[in-house]
Amino acid sequence: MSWQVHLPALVVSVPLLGAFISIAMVKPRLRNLWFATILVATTILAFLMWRYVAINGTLVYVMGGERWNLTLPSGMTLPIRIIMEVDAFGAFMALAGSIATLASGLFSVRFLDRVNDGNKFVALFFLLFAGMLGLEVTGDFFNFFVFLEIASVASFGLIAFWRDRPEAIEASFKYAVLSTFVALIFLIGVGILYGVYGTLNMAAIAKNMQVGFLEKLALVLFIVSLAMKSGAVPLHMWEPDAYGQAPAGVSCFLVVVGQASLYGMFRIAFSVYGQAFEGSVLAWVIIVLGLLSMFIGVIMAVIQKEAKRLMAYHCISQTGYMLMGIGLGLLALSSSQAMSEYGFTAMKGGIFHIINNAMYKGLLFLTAGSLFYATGTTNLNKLGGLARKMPYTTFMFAVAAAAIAGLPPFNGFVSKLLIYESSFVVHPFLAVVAMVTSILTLASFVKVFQSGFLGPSRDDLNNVREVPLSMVVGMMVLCVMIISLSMMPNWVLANLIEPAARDLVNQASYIQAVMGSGL
Amino acid sequence: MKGPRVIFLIFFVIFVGILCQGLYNIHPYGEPRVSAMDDYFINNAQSERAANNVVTSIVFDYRGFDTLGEAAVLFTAVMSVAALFRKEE
Amino acid sequence: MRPLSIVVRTICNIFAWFVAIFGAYVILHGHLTPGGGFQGGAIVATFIALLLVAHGGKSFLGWVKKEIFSSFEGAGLVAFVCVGFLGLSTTFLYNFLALKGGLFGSAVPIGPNAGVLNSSGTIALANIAVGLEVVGGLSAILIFMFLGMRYVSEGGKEGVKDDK
Amino acid sequence: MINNIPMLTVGALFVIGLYGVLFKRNIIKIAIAVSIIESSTNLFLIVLGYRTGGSIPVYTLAGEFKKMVLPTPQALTLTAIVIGLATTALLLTLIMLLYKHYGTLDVHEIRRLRG
Amino acid sequence: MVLGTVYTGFGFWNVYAWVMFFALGALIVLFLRSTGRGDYEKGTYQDEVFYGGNPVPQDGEDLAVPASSSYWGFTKALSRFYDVLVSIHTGILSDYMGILVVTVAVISILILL
Repeated sequence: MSWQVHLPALVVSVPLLGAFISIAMVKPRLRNLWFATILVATTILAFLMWRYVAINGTLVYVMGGERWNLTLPSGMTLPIRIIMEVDAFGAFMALAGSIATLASGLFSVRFLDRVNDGNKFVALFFLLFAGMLGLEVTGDFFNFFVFLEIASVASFGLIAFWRDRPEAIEASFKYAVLSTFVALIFLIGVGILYGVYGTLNMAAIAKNMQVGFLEKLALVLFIVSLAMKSGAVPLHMWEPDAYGQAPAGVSCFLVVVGQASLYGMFRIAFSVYGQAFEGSVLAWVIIVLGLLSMFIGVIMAVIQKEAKRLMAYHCISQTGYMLMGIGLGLLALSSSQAMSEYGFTAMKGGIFHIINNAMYKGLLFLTAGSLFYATGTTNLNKLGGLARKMPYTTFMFAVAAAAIAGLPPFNGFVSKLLIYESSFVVHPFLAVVAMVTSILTLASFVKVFQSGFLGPSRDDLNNVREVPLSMVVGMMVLCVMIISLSMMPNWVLANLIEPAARDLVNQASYIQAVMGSGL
Repeated sequence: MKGPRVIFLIFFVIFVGILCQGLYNIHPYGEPRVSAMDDYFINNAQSERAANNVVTSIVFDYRGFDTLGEAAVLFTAVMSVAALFRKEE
Repeated sequence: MRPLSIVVRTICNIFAWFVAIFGAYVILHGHLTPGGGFQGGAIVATFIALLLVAHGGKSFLGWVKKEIFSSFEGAGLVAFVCVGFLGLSTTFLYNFLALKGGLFGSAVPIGPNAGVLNSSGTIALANIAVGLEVVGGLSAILIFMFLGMRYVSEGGKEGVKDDK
Repeated sequence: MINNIPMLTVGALFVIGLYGVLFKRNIIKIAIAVSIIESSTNLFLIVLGYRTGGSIPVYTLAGEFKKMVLPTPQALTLTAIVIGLATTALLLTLIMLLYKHYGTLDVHEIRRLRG
Repeated sequence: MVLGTVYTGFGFWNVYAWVMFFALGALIVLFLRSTGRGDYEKGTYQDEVFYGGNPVPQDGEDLAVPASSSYWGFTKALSRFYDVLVSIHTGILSDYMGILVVTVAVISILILL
């Protein structure tokens, strides 16, 4: 037994420990060092976990059990302890999320010097990190709820971090009420499943699942609450407010936290309900949510004039691509012919889009943050001619904008291509909406580029200089990731995306990992 | 602003009706359907973990990780309140 | 917050300590009786709240620094996580003390019994750690909200300062 | 029907809370309504685990008992209560700051972010 | 060229083909640039801005098109659609909660029936 079996526990508890200790850091230099250390350590742990899962298959870990893989105690048919279950999809999400977090953390180091209480920012940042990773490794419904709450509460604090700005408090308050309510209906869903099956483990519930009225009701509550947390369209109103008002590093981070909720939704739809759920209503609900998110998100983004608010609307529309891609996979789940025809391709596209979005959307938020750092505003009407003064930021922005718009050499194009071609098989309308969305995305980023970076230089921005080195390094991490994802798409598809898609589809192996190895 | 309120009220009634139907369907009050996991706790908490209080043995041992998370939520709330009421810069 | 009248303060000085002691009892007997770290911690935090209300914030903060509560909280949580890490030779949060003899290691009679204080392993340790954390955390929330009241009432105008 | 009164209480609390969140204008009342929904959820979990005639799941000086109520929902409820406490504290803090900045508690006037 | 090729199930796509395409474009641009006039000098009348014959404003703010004017025609043409869409984002928390409840109800009707 190598120490690596403990990785699912370590990957959550190390950032938690970092958060608890960080309030004792008195000196700013020490605190920054601690911040960077824990971030890098957790990223390495996430990478090791991904590698372990890639080599050894699905990893289960029994919290506090006699053995790490003793999921069923003798004589029991139900697991009794909390079980962490990491398959390739979860490990992939954790890896993508922690890379984006590393970048936003490096970006935020200099930001900490400007505030009075950097320790609290660091603690909240780590807690949000732990919450996000916990969502992605857990295999237990109630534990999922707990991590959802950690992530939510930490993000309320971080969104409102600039408490002297009324808008930040307002955004945080709206998000807080909505997300508390949504977490409560999630808990009601968990309670319903507990009342019916007497257990809280996802795999055990999946094994005994017989879909009736109660299960469907619980499914509705889960889907709606997680769709709201990830910002799908009829429930997206909080997202532009929150992402637009949070500090820039946090906005970059909130993107991956939203994707963690999306992960939970797919996990419940595929691994818990899966083939037990007859008919294609669920898949169509997810696809329609995706379509609405794509189109309305981007169409609202075109008319925004605040850079971060515009990017937040784009975040909604990118969420739509993932919802549609994976919803198409769910549509094809019951027939293997449809799966090989379009379903698997669509899922590959959707999952590839998750990592792409984490990288380029994070980078865009970081460039918006450095615009704010340098000029003090993100209102596009007040910016202009910054390309000469901030060459690195301009370059990064151009790369990220090209990638998000799906211009050919970049990675955004690959995932969008996979989604276009597979959705065209199901119905041409889906592909048309996806393409129109892509075009409007390009249009709105051309607008940002034109009014923010191009044009003659303004008198009131004469003193603007390039942002400090650590911020550039933070952006550079994501930029390098984007370029390498673009330059070797087939390696990425074969090693990162395909195992994740295969494990997500394969409900039997998910159940087997927990329920099969009992004595 | 009269219109949206009425729509919300209608759908509010629908949602609550569905939810109450679900609550009614779960099981009769006082007779849980399945209790294998809970019976395991009740029978084995004393012999496995030497804990007289079964609830505490669940909170801190069998589902200890939840409790860690919950303590972290409280910590998060304290940190958020402290960050929002921090000293003036 | 102004201090309350002398009657309230005197009564509070005498009886608040019983609250604290009862809270400590609930924390320490968490593995035997109903209650535990959270409940006991909340009771002890009531003690702090009583003192804060009766004597007013200014004199209370003259006696105790608010950093003490933060450090209580941090210490409790670090202790809890360390209990988890110490079990790591088996699994995270493994109960490595129960039924081993030694600290909190005695067995208990099966069935209803009078209770053995020295039992249940890390459950008792975690109870104490969480108790510390909750005392610190709830008191810190109270104190920060008290301090925040001043911040809220003195401003009142919007958008005071735009801290970049 | 009479046996299901705890379930009905859950439903009634949920309705009251959700009505408050949707149709009340004072943000403190909205926070209270969120707390009421929280209570209904906690009560729901407790109700799930009740067994008729069961005693509390604590062996210390338990005396004679036939069966115990299910302990897991109680543990879950403990966790959910603390989480609810944390979110309520944070909501109240945000309300204090909102009052400082906007000078009002009416939810219809706190709408600077729109469009 | 196996490296960089992605098979989508319907066709394939290669990233290096695109990179080479862009490199070719860059070469052409460089070639065109090299054929430019040799008597160009910086700092003379040659790089002055031509502003329709009018005097050029000193501050760049007067020259730039503000971001809220971009795509004016587009938003104008779709203004009825946009009015509806913007009016949904009222900024009032109660409305957001109401939309959430409506969504739950609609999805539960769809899935439960």
